[in-house]
Amino acid sequence: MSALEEILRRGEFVVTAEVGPPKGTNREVIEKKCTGLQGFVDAVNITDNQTAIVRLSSFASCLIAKDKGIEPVMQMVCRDRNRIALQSDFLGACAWGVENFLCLTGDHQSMGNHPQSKNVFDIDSIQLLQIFKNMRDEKVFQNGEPLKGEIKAFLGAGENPFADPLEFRVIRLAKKISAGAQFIQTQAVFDLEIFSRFMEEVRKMGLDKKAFILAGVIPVKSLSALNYMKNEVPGLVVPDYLVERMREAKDPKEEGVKICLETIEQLKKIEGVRGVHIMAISWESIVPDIVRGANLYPRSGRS
Amino acid sequence: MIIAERKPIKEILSFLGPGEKILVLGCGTCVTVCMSGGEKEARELSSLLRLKGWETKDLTVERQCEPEFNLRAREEIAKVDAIVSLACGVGVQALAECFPEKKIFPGLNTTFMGMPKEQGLWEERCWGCGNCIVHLFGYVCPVTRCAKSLLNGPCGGSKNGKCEVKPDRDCAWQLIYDRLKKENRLEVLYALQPPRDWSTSRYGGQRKMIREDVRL
Amino acid sequence: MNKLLWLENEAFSFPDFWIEEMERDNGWKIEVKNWGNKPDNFTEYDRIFILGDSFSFTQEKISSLSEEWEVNPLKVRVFPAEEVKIIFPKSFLSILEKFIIQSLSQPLFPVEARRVVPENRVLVLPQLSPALEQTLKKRGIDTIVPPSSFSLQREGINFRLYPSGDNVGAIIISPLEEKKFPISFSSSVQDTRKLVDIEFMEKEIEKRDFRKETIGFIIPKKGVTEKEWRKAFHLSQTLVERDKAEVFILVEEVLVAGENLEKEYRKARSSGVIFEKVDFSKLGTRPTLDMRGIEVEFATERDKLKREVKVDWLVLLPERNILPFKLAPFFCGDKIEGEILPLENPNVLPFFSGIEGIFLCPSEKEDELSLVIKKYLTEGVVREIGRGEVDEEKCVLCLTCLRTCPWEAIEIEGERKKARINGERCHLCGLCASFCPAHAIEIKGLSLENWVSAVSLGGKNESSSFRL
Amino acid sequence: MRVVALGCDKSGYPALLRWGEEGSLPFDEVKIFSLPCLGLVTEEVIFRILENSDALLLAGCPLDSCHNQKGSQGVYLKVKRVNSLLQEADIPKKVAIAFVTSGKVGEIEKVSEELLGREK
Repeated sequence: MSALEEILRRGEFVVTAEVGPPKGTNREVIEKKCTGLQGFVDAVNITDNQTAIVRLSSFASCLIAKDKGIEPVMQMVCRDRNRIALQSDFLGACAWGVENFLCLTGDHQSMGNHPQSKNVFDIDSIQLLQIFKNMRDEKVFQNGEPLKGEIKAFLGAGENPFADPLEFRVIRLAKKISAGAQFIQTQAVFDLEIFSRFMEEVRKMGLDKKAFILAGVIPVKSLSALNYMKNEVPGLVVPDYLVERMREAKDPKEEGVKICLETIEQLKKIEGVRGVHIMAISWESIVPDIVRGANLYPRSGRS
Repeated sequence: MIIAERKPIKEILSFLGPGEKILVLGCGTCVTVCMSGGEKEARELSSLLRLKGWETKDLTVERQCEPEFNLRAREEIAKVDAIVSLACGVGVQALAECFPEKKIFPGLNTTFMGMPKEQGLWEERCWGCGNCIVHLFGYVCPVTRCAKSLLNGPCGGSKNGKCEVKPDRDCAWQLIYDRLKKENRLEVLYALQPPRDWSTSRYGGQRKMIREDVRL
Repeated sequence: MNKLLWLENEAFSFPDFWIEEMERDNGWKIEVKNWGNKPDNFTEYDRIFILGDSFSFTQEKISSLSEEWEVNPLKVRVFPAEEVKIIFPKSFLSILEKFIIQSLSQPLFPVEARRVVPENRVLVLPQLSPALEQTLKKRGIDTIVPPSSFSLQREGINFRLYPSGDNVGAIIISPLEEKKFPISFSSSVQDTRKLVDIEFMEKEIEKRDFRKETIGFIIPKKGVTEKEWRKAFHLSQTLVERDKAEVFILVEEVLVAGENLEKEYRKARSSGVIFEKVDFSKLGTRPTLDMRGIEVEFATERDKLKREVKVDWLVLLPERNILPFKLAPFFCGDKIEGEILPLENPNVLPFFSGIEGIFLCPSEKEDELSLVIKKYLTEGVVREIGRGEVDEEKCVLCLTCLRTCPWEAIEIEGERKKARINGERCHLCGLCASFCPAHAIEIKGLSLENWVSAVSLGGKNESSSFRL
Repeated sequence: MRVVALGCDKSGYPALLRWGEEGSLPFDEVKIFSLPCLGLVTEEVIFRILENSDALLLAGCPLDSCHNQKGSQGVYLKVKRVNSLLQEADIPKKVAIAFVTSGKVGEIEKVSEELLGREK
């Protein structure tokens, strides 16, 4: 059982953090980020060419994280690899002892830095979950042929409670869970109202019992950053009063952290939320403060 | 219907050698209907080329994707040095197969299979994946109309019913959801769609249909 | 030998030797008449030339003359004699000759100018208001009560009603209207309770004196009826004259079209009512501190200066918007009919909806409307049957013509479905022809080839001017 | 500069003639024609006319008050398209459209200036 799974099963409020690999080969970047997070988070979640911008591969970065003794969560998106490549990378990662996988569909390449490229989307995230689940439990590839060897994999999926059609979101979550998702990482929560309504639905369907739900949070550095998320990032809902708060704030960074901490406090209260996933995009250094501030430090870790 | 749009004039001009006799050959079917390669456009282009100093003729055949029709233009084609074909990619190739020794240039970019929504607006509807499943999705094809061809629901980028990739396009999944909700058949969306067999699409290599029963 | 008729007018006539010269050179037989002594029979001429200012002879005019004279309208030509004489006196004769040659060289097609008169019966949708019913009856126009379920199809100039099969000459749509105020007010402004409508004012003014108070009116442009304007003029005047109140009326535009409405407007003004043209989008309001009145801020059109006035009362007239009416559910025609809204186009019939024979009836306009319709139903229109032709060989049924025709003159007919032009509706605008991607539509006498040949006529440095 | 001018017989043609009347035409040669409605003009007509003239001047009803509702709109779109095609193909010829009410020549003067200006 992966450390992340174990801690979740123990019923502790989990903290994970996002780590974006560099646009280059120097592993120090990841190492630094990881050591910085050492002891503050239960796992780091390593992005797979997020927003379709080419970066050091998630697979390799996960191995580097492991070297540093940090539990990695390997993100896998369906944009760049077909079922052949995805299955083979999955096997490879398992062989190297990576135990947590986050299956995502992936941003469209037109959002990234190679918009001219041809996408794959051979399968979608839900199908990917199903394939990995079958590989782990049934020991078969997608085509039904048997595979050899042990697979220890804790499978996760993303979900965005804020995108349209809202009513469909919970249904989609249910599909992901029945497809094999054991933990769920949500899009960053700013609008707690929508989120609580979402969680209500989730509880109604008993999904919170079937999977561990980690709520995403983003500490924002500045007003412009917040506005960017409000206006530019699809599927992110930022209430106006937060924008106001940021505008008013004397020290926006401080305010950003404050907002983030308040959000976490609220999230802790929501039944069914089993942890937070901190996405401090290119601001990983702030994560320790947040974990401390949220009284989530120290982490007990694997027993 | 096949939708195509005219190549930039500059590009077309770059194909043509000075002093060449040019035939602008229109196609009387799909590209006429989508107003990019019919007789009107053919006449238009040839008069534009004349203004540019070329000696041109124009002609429009029923369908350039049929050798029989192309061969009817034999005489006219014999008289010219080069042809600008205002047909879809299929037409251009069919024409080239009929006239192996001629210089033939595509005047259009074939864009998609779609339908006219209103005067002057065409939208893509089919992708030719070779295995139709629209009935499962409220008659909105997710393979074509979802930027990521998602079969199990919308991605996280759908906002106000629009697609994050092309904000002026509807999110296919919004449409699917609305339609099924109206028919209140939402439960069909609960089913997990297994990975698709893409071998019927062009990923299975060049496609070909043989009907033994109709081959005499 | 070509027999030509020239119709001169008093403003212009030819010297005889010109005519003789031309007859000699070209072997024509030219008969000169003027509008006073028109020939009784026009059919014997190969061409009929109208010499006169061309802009009094539009296509429509020629159509109706041809109908009157029972000749093929393609034979009737207008030579803008005055203009040519003024513009190019020297080359007049050669231009004229060229014009005639050009006209004679153009092929004649069997075209008939025919007066088409719609059925003297109308259908009113969604339902018939008493006011409308009355005025229609007064003008002797039959109305059909729409059956519970029915569908419509164009039938020549008429519309055919299914299942009954009756024809109606016109359809009147009395659309729903929504009242809304041109500007929005904060709740605090509304709390002053000094925001009132004109009916309230009317009542109040009976009861009490507005001595020395300030009253503002806000009157939008759209859909304010004559009656309401009258009311506003009258009230404001009384307020000023009787109560010595200060009244100003903020408008986008003052409506004075209407029976001595202008006079009443002037009277109101001279009595001391202040009228200000303002941009409503820049109009701001907030309550006064004591909440007893409203501060109105506006910039006048004259001097863009911002001004602020404290009013004790603010009288609002709502803007009346006609809500679009969906015809699609009723139409089983070829064309998907969109939403119907009034056209603001001075050059089409008033109340015209954009579809020939369909009129919109705003409230309180019933009488005017019924006049227009009466005229349309009795006089009908003259149309040149056979001008527009679709080459069925070429037509690919792309429906471009159907979608572009402004007059609903295209019909998709026949076993193998082809586009046809309904001559009774066609106005010869040529939009269909100019958009047809298959080049399948020709407006007879106006085809491309005539064009280009005509343009290339007349050599360098010599301008010519004539109708094709 | 040799110019062909087309006007619809409702608005454009009368205006063109007035414009001619007032003499002092800014072009070496102008040929004026009338037709029932500008809606009839196609891109091809324009090109063919430009084959033996330097510029084409169209005059028709204002966009929102065309006697045929959409006639002026239709030709306006075509003119825009043709000009962009001419530019793309860098052919130094021009089409311009003046929206006039019968007898008013101001617009035409403006547009002909445009034509000349572009010509320089």
